[in-house]
Amino acid sequence: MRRQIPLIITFIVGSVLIISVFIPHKPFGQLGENFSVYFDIIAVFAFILGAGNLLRVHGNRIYRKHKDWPYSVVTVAGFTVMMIAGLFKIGGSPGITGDLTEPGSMFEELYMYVFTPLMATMFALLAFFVASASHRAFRAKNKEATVLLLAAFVILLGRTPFGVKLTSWLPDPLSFLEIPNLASWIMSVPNMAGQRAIMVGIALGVIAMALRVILGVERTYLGADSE
Amino acid sequence: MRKDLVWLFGGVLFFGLLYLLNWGVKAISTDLLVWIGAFLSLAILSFLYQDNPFYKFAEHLFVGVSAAYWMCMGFWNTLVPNLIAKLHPPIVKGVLPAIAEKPPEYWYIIPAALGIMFLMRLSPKAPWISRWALAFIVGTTTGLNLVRYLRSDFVGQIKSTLIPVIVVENGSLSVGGSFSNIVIVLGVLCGLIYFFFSKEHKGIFGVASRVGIYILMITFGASFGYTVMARISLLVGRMQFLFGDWMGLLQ
Amino acid sequence: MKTFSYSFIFYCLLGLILLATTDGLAQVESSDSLLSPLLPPSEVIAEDHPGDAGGAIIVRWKLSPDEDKGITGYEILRSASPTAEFSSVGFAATGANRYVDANTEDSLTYYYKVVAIDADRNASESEISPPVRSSPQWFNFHLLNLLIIGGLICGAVIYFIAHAKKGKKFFLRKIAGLEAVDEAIGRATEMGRPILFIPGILDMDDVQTIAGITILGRVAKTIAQYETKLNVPTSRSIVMSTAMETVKEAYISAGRADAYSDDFVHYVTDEQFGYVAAVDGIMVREKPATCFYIGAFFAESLIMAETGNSIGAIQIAGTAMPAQLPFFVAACDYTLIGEELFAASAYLSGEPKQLGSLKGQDVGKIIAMLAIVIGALLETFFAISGSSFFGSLAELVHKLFSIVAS
Amino acid sequence: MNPDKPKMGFFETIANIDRRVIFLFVGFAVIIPVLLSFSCREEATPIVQSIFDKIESLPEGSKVLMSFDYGPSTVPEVQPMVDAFLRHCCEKNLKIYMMALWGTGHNLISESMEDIIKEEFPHKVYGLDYVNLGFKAGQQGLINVILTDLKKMYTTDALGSEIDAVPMMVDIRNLKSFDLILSMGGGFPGIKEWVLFGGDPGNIPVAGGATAVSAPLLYPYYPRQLLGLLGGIKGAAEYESALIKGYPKFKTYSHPGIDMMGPQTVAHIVIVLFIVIGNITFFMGRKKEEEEKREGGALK
Repeated sequence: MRRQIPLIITFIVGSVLIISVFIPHKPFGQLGENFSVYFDIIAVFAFILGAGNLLRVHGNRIYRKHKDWPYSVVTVAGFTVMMIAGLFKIGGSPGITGDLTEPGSMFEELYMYVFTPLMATMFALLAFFVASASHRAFRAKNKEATVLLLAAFVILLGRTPFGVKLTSWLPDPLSFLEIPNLASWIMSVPNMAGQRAIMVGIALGVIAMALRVILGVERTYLGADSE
Repeated sequence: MRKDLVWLFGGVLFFGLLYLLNWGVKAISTDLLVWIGAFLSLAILSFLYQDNPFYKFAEHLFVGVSAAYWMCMGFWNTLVPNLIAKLHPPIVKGVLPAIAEKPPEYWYIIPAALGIMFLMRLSPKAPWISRWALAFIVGTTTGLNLVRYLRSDFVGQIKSTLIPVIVVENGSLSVGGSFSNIVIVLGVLCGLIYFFFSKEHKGIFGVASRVGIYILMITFGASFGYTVMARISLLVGRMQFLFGDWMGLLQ
Repeated sequence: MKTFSYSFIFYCLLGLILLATTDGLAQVESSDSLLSPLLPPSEVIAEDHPGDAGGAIIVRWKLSPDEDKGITGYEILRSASPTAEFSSVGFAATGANRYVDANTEDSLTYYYKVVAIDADRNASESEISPPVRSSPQWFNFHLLNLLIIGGLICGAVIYFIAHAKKGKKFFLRKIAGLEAVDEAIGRATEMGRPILFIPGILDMDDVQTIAGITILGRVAKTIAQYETKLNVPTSRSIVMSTAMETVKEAYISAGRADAYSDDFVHYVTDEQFGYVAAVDGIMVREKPATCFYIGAFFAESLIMAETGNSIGAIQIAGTAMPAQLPFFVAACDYTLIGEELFAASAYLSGEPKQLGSLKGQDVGKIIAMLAIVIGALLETFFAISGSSFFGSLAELVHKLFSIVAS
Repeated sequence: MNPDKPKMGFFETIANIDRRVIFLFVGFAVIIPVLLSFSCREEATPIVQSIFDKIESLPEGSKVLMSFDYGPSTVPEVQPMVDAFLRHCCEKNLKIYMMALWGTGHNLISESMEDIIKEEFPHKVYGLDYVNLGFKAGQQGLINVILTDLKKMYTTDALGSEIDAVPMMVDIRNLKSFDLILSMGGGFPGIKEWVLFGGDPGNIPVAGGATAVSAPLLYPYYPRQLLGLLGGIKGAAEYESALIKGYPKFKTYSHPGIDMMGPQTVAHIVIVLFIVIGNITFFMGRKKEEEEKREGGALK
């Protein structure tokens, strides 16, 4: 029975939400909007599980003198400091009346000078990885890879002055072969066709997957039922 | 003493020393906060060479600080205004004076109950109750997404593909336009054929599926190539920070 | 010379017209200032906006006969009583004969007037509309086409699930990425290295994450049979909790409850790049032999896949984020593209019921392809022949696939 | 064939190059141009040049509506375009009307006014040469309304002055009173809405600047419904170049777009070269392999 109740909940909630799209009348019409509010609230409750897990993992490392335990101290310390700064809104308006991200508050300073540079640099690593990935992946190993390479190459060239110069001598009737024009054609025609096929496929995949879950055919996500 | 910690502390000391020595001497920044930002940026960049104590330090700091950041955001921006203020407005008088006057909305009990149910995982007696909340979440996600994808990705994308394969412009045939439209229509069809699961990709069907793969490869290559420059600009921004804001080498 | 005479006649005519109109204006002004030179819009009808939750009324009218004579738009006036003062609720552009007043109370009765306005701010009011009330409806007929199309696809999926239950077997093509799962797990065991599974960076309110978690369940079942360590860092608390349950269940059902540990799944941080930084750290330190990236991904996709590549791991990715697919395709050994991601859990389960749904998906593809072929052909015939017959047929197909924003 | 470990040839070495070497090259490709403030000469592509030419062709005193439809997250990409447009309009003595469809655009108008107009064109008078209409909610609905009557929505300017007390507003009736609409942004509402609800029904030329990510979605409107478009930093840099070409005095002004483009272009070329080298070595390697295979076959 314990196994059945969650399946019934999923079935009822899922089907009601599908039907509600077609029923504008209250309370059905608003169900979808309400859910995202609900979900965010549940997610905040779940933070307790997440924070607990994070502290447990790093606490264990420190306790068991794991190879990297000193770094776990950094995580726990960073977490604690940021948590205190945020929950008690330290350094902002008196008490907790101010805005969480008020300029001058400790939370905001930590965000600006610790969080932001870390985030921006991590993001910037992409510039390097894009280069190494294209060096390795864009090789004419077989027909598919050749097509991939050619498309990427035309687009890449189209965005450098060199690529633009390369074909600018072409006479007017052949101007559609100029690299920038070719690049924008690839973007707006075959690229779009491929994107569409992918999106239609995704929609069908989501529909079938959702039906399997709602009908209880797929129940892996519900986890252990031994008890 | 551990070797990696010696390196780490040595590095931090060296950086601190540089900060103190350069105080007001050259164009280099005198702002300690900028120095912290620069140190952390360099620590992350050092990962490109290999894993090292500086990266480990930055990574672990990042995890701790950012986890707490989002939790505080969740608490103050979701839990307080969307739950506590709805159930008992007067309680948020000091924080959100505008909401404190509103009447309570008791149906917010539902998400609160679901949240507590979810936390029952921690209870030794009835951890299975958390599955009810999970079932609710999964039910709504699947229900909502089924229609959402059907609407915008299935119906919407098909509609955009209902185009003439022979384009007539001002009474005469447009060769370029027709060719483009033919590529779009055939491209979408072949792409879909590639995804077919229950029919063997042989004969004509196999040919179409091959064309489908080529269309997908063009898509992937083009999207990849198009993104490259945007990714580089992120690095340019970081370098401008390091060489400009921090080292003061740029005007 | 000829041009001169033509333009002479033209300007003479223009002058005459101008004279006539200004004369008319003068007359009106002198006789009665209430009578404006504009003719008002007529036949103002207001009715409840169909297929909504109430709170909106559609006002329709017949354009003023003076539409071409400098009318710059229509103002819509509303009142709760035909005798009370009317106040403005909005404007419609020249040529518009319809306005949606989306700010009404369902309990009140309203009367509407439409005023034509020209560039000189002359106004001319219509008759007052009959009374109207807005109300909520129980069915949105604008979405009927969505219901039909959705019903067809869902029906096909359900039909084939039921069909497969009876034991009917059918052909399924191979998906390279899934064929490689067993091999990838086996390799990790041989090498004595862990397996890394990333269920994306979105929460459980995204279907891709649910797909990722179900695939994790299937993969974990296989892993449980080997002595291989599984590592699942998550970036969301709810996902962590769900993944723990799923992996635990997989180990129990594989008869290896003893091998399960709560340390397999752990929360890192909600922050996208903080999570990536940590995952990269795990990769270079633990050197997993196999990495799965299955779920919703953004810019971090390439950072992870490239780091995974540099440690020589076998990488299997799957996502329905079109923008990230190219990066996975470039940096991973196998990639489940879009639809394949959602089909994967059914494939891996091997259960006939689940596999049946894949056949249902194919029916959806046939519907899509038929619609595109028929629609494109009709459009083409219309473009060549200009015949109204094909035009209206093409219009019909278009309508079937157009969704009015509700 | 060879019992000893085969020595890596030149091509294999390059083909299996350590990715850190690539990182090094990319790093230098960005750092050196940043340090040297290297910039490439950007040639304005037709889609950008057409906006420049349009503004060039407008007579003095023409009215340009600029809509600030972006937020802080896209400032690095969009602000250079805004600055370039503002400078060009000021230089041409056009009347500038600034408004925002995005709430976040409000502050950005004030900042742009301070940084560009007041700073670089101090002789310009508020109310005569430029006006800040501020943000109004309503998205495309707002465009729809001001298409017929602008003053219905804007009864005051952003500073609170009566709208008819602002001299340059007196002869403005609706969108059709403007000679050009420039929308800067990329998200919703943005250029697309200006085209569909303003430009198309009112037959007013619309142009603008969009982030690199959203620009491809707008190409279908060019050139019929959209006069021109700046796409991302590259678009901004092209416009800045066109501006400098037309008015050399702007060379000494800040040009963030061009500054960003130098390093980007160099890095781009480095990546393209790596792809080319990767392919050449791949083919050489394969050729060698085939030859060896053939030889091996002959020996049997």
